[in-house]
Amino acid sequence: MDFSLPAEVEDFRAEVRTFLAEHVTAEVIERAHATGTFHDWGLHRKIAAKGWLAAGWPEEYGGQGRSPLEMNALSEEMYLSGAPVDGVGVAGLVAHTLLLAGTDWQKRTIVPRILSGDAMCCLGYSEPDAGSDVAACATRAVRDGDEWVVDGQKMFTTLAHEAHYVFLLTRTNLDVPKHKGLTMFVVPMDTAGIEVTPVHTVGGERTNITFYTDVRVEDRYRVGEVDGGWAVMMTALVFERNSAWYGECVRLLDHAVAWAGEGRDDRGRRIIDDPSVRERLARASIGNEVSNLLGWKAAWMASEGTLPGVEGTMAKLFTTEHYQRAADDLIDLCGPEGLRRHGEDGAAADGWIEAAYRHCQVTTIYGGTSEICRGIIAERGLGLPRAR
Amino acid sequence: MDFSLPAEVEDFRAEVRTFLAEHVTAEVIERAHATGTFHDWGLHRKIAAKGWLAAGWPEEYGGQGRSPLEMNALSEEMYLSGAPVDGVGVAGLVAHTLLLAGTDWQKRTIVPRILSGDAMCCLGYSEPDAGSDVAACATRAVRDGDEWVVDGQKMFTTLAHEAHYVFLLTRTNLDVPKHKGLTMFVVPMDTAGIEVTPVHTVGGERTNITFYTDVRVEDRYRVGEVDGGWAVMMTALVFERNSAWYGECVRLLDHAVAWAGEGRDDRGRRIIDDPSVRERLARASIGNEVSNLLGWKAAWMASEGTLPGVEGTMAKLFTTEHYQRAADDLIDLCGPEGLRRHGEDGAAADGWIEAAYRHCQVTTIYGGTSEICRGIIAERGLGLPRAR
Amino acid sequence: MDLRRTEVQEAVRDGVGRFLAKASSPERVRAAEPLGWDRAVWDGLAAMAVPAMGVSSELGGQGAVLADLAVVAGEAGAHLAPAPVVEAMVAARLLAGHPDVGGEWLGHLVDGTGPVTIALRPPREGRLTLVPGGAVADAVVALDGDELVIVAAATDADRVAPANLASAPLADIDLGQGAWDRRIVLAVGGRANRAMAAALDEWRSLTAAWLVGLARAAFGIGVRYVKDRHQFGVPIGSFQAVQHRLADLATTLDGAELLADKAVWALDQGDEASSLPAMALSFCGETAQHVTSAALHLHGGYGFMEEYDIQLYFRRAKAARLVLGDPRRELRHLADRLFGPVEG
Amino acid sequence: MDLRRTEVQEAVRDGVGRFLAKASSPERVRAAEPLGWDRAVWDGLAAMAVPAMGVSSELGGQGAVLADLAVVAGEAGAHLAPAPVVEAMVAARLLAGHPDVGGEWLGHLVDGTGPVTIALRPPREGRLTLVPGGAVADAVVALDGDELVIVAAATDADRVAPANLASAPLADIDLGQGAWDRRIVLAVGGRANRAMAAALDEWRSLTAAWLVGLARAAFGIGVRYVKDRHQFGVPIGSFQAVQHRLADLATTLDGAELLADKAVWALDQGDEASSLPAMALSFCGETAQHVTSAALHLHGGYGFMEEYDIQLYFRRAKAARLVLGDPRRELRHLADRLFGPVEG
Repeated sequence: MDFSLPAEVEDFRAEVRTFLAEHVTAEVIERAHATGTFHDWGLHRKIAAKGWLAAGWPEEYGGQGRSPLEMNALSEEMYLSGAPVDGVGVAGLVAHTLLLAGTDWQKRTIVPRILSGDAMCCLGYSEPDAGSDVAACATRAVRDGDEWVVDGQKMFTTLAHEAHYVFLLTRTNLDVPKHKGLTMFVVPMDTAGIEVTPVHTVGGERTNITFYTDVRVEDRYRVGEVDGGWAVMMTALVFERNSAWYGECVRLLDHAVAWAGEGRDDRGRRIIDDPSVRERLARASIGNEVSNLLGWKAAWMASEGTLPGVEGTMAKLFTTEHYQRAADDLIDLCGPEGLRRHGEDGAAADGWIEAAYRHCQVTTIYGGTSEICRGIIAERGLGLPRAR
Repeated sequence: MDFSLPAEVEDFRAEVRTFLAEHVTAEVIERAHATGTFHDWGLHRKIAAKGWLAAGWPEEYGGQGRSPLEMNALSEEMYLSGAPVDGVGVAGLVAHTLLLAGTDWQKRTIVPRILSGDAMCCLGYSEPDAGSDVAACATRAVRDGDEWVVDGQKMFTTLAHEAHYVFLLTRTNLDVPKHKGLTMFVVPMDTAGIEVTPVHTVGGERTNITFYTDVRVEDRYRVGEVDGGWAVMMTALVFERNSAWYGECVRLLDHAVAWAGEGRDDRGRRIIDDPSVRERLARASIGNEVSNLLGWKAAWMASEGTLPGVEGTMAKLFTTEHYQRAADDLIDLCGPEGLRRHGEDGAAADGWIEAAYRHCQVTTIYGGTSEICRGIIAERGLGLPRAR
Repeated sequence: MDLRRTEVQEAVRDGVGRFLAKASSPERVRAAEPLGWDRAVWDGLAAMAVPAMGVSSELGGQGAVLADLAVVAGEAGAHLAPAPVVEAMVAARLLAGHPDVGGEWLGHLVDGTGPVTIALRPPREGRLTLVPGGAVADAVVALDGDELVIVAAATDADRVAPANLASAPLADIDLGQGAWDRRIVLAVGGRANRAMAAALDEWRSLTAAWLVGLARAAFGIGVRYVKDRHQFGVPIGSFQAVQHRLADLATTLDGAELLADKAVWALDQGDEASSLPAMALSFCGETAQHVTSAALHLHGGYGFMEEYDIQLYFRRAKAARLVLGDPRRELRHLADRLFGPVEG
Repeated sequence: MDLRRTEVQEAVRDGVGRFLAKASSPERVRAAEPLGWDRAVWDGLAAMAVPAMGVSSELGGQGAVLADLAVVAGEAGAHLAPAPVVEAMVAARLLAGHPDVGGEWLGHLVDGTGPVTIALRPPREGRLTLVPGGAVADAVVALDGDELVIVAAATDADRVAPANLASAPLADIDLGQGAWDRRIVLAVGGRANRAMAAALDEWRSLTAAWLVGLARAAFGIGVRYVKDRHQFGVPIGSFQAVQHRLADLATTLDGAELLADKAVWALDQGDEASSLPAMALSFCGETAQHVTSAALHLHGGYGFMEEYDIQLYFRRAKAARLVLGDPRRELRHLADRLFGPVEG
């Protein structure tokens, strides 16, 4: 066994870290926090210019041919830096899916726009009545000659207000089982009939509801087969589950350790010297390490040519559940000062723990709820009979 | 609101406590621990002589007409004393069920033998393939004139080796839904064809498997209607779910507090002065208090004429789950010395915490597993749709 | 033993509950953010004589026992009332213990002119931090050294109300400066300490009742949601994992309610050494946090939308535990009560 | 990065695993209770040169790295081998660090004559308590004041092997008395302390591997049971509450395995200051406890019958966490590593 990363991965990681140290300024982080939009055009274009949106692709398709290990290092460093990279993730996901399932025209026209950092994407999967049960999608697409007419509503289309394309799951067939009547499109956001309404969340993030009314979409924006949308979405989902939030867990703990090391209690003793504070910080450290290892295991399997479906799901489940437990424990140990928000005088860890406590709640939901993840692990990983 | 007990309940409690202080000697407790049989004939007969096996019955049926509050005080004191009263519980349960569902002959013949403390009972419900799904009972009873011929096997017939009667659930009809083909009997243990095999458990308790081979049972031993056994069992079950283990939780915590107050760490400081030891002891104290309150709430509802089906189930669920969490925490704080068994030199709290850690594991199983309890609370208490 | 509320309590619950259902609707609660203060809610409660309800009638109150105040606290929690109700009720009783010097401010509460609150911690370097209700109170009772004092603000200078997790009216207050120069000593030495200790136990018990009210309301929202929300063709409340989680929470919630009720009962019985207030605050706080967290998560993505009400409960439940301090320290306070102080 | 075991490790796993599957079957494990010792198991492992495997070939060992020893430890845990395998392997490496004075006892392990173990805590009032393997070891390495010593028993007098939760061969040993008068000083002062600290980290890491092996085996028993056991007409493994519990455990178990593997890897890399051994012991101990407890409870009443194997795992998993001390203290030890010592 060897837990050290190959030299080329460490070199790449160092390059990424240097780049991020320069470009992820306090200003960039503050702006993302203030707007709730975890996407920064300046940073995004610089990342695109480095070629990192497609870093994991074969060079023949314009990528850098980086291994799953390098890609995990890239993702880890981005989250560790605190960079607002939701947009990077979605752009990479959509572009990657188009590379695998798109038409030549899409690869020539849309993919380059995304990879250059000029165009952003958002995901149009969830609907009011289709959350975990995403196949219950009711947004209709009806063929009309060489066009499709789309009507419906999508929830949680994060970044829609910045995006140029929505990766839109629609229902095209009512006469077949629900998974078999779906079709995917990559629809330009400036198409007539698309409306974006902001949604504010307890975590401070902005997301959106998008409404689609008589939206006419040319057939060339269709991704994959008619009624083959489920397979396209599954292709994309594989990229979503990993221990990406590990970086946020590290930042959370760093804040808590720094605060506890500086603060003093009523008797002048360092907070970090309190036994139960020490126990909680130590416990959070273990959770971080385990999150990290589960993520690297999945990356390593991918680098060995195995699709880590169950392992990536485990990494996602563990990391996000740990994140919530840790935030809960660590805001507690700050006591009342943990309640102050970022920017307030005297806020423990400048309010970042309070912000994390609110933000982390959503991480067990998107990209597959913990309940969905547990079902996948039980059925696919353990071979248990289908749940009742 | 008034949490104080009426004077007559406190008086009765004091009487019980005085009685138990006299009769539950260290020797009685040691013997129960050594044999794993939580029944002591001497104590049992003394309790019977006090009339407490039927204390809750109306006086016209030979009882003392004691209220549900007095009965809860009786049960609480018995468990707090550490008395081996498994037998008291089963005897009362069977006698009470016979009072409600038995024939005149049973009430005249069997009930007095039980109430006098001369006859013990055991419960024959569980089978190898019928645990939580007790209605899956496969032990057959086939009518043959004025007799029934019983064949089958029962698991966990605790006290069978001391008992004079087994309260035996059998299948009498294969042509109806499983709940509707069951019949209950109260069978003398000396009937030919009954065999008792001891089963030893990780908690140190002895239980048994009982085998029934061509056992011929006269019809007068039948309890309730033919094919009406489910209703008889439900009548009995109501008596089973409460916070009886609260007393054991108190004993557990008392042991831990005493040990931590006496013990010293390497630097000569009292163990109980360690902050995380204090936190755990305090947390266990809260759990004890809540267990106690949930039990009293159920008793109070009964005293008001309401059947506390859901509330008794809550008391059982909370108390037993808390018991396990507390034992887990409290054996931890003893460190290595917590591993020594009762009777070994240097054992923390004379090994009683170690014994409780093993014993408490079974409490979330018998009388309805935690999973069964949660299902009852969800469906009956919260009105959630039947689980899938 | 009688676990029913009295008729008077039922009437109070009904009256306060009806008023708050309108005056402190989720829309109003949102509108009162981020400060967590709605003058109309205070005025309405004052019109019902709530602030000084727990004070004897000779002093202008209703002579209500803590168990009655707990009913009010529970309704305030259930409706997330944007006003420092618990703090004002505790302050009123504290002032009533020193009517000669505290009479003026007690009258302020009897008349319902505006809130008076208490500081849960002594000042540190002349500064009271995160005083509950401090952002909107006209005066604050605090233990300053060995003096129990009430200080009043001439202006809002030297009072900072930081944005916080709960959108609660917490404030930092600099004592001994121009703006807070009205200072009356209520008691000194042992009497001062005992009075504050008693007030803190009342605060613990009533806050526990407040948390139970909050948690019951949030639990109701969660249960209704899982009955209504369908996924995979069935109500999500039919999934066993959901059911079992809710069953455990229903159980702890019943336990929390009993514990909070018993804590106020014990204080009403005059049991000053009771460990029940600390138990109740710990357990009800933990329960409220678990309940609101589960109810939020059972909403899926909707739980995180500001537009849904459950997040209002979620944020307040956590904060109410923390405003007194790290919950682990509260456990140690309980240990002091139960097992005596640490040696040496 | 390579998370595969080496071919040599696979061979070791295969060899040790095959041997233990027979020699340490559940029946044999039961027969070895309550002492937790089976001479045939020791002899078989000794015949495979296990005890001194981690010692250089010049000193008679196989020059195996800790990662190789972890494979043996994992198999010992999986089969609950009634012999102090981890302790002997750690003792051998400790003795190999002082071959001049420790050579005789190292030879004892190289030859497989009998176990040598290490005391996890210094003596208190001349007494070593609950030494793992101490009930059956021919000698014990201990840190006695500022001396690292190895002491040997002439007879079994002054050695008490108390019955315990795990049926493990723990013993209390009175030093400096007649029976334990053979005493060799291996090192003194800073060298002694460092050697013992390093040995304890090896013990932590290998015990973590042992716990992972135990937990994997217990998890397998649990999963098989819920697939086989039917209630209400379906396998109980089809109930969502059962599935979700097992899915969480499968996840932590994977994490525990990685952590244990990384801890031995870090020590093999020479990272003496690594916090990974303490992390691994904490997390693998907790995981093994949760896994064995769940597996036991999923058996319903059968889980409590001595006749079923799962209780053997359940008891040992808990005890292995405790033999070093209260797990909370181990967390504080980890905090010392991560954040530096407590001030003052």
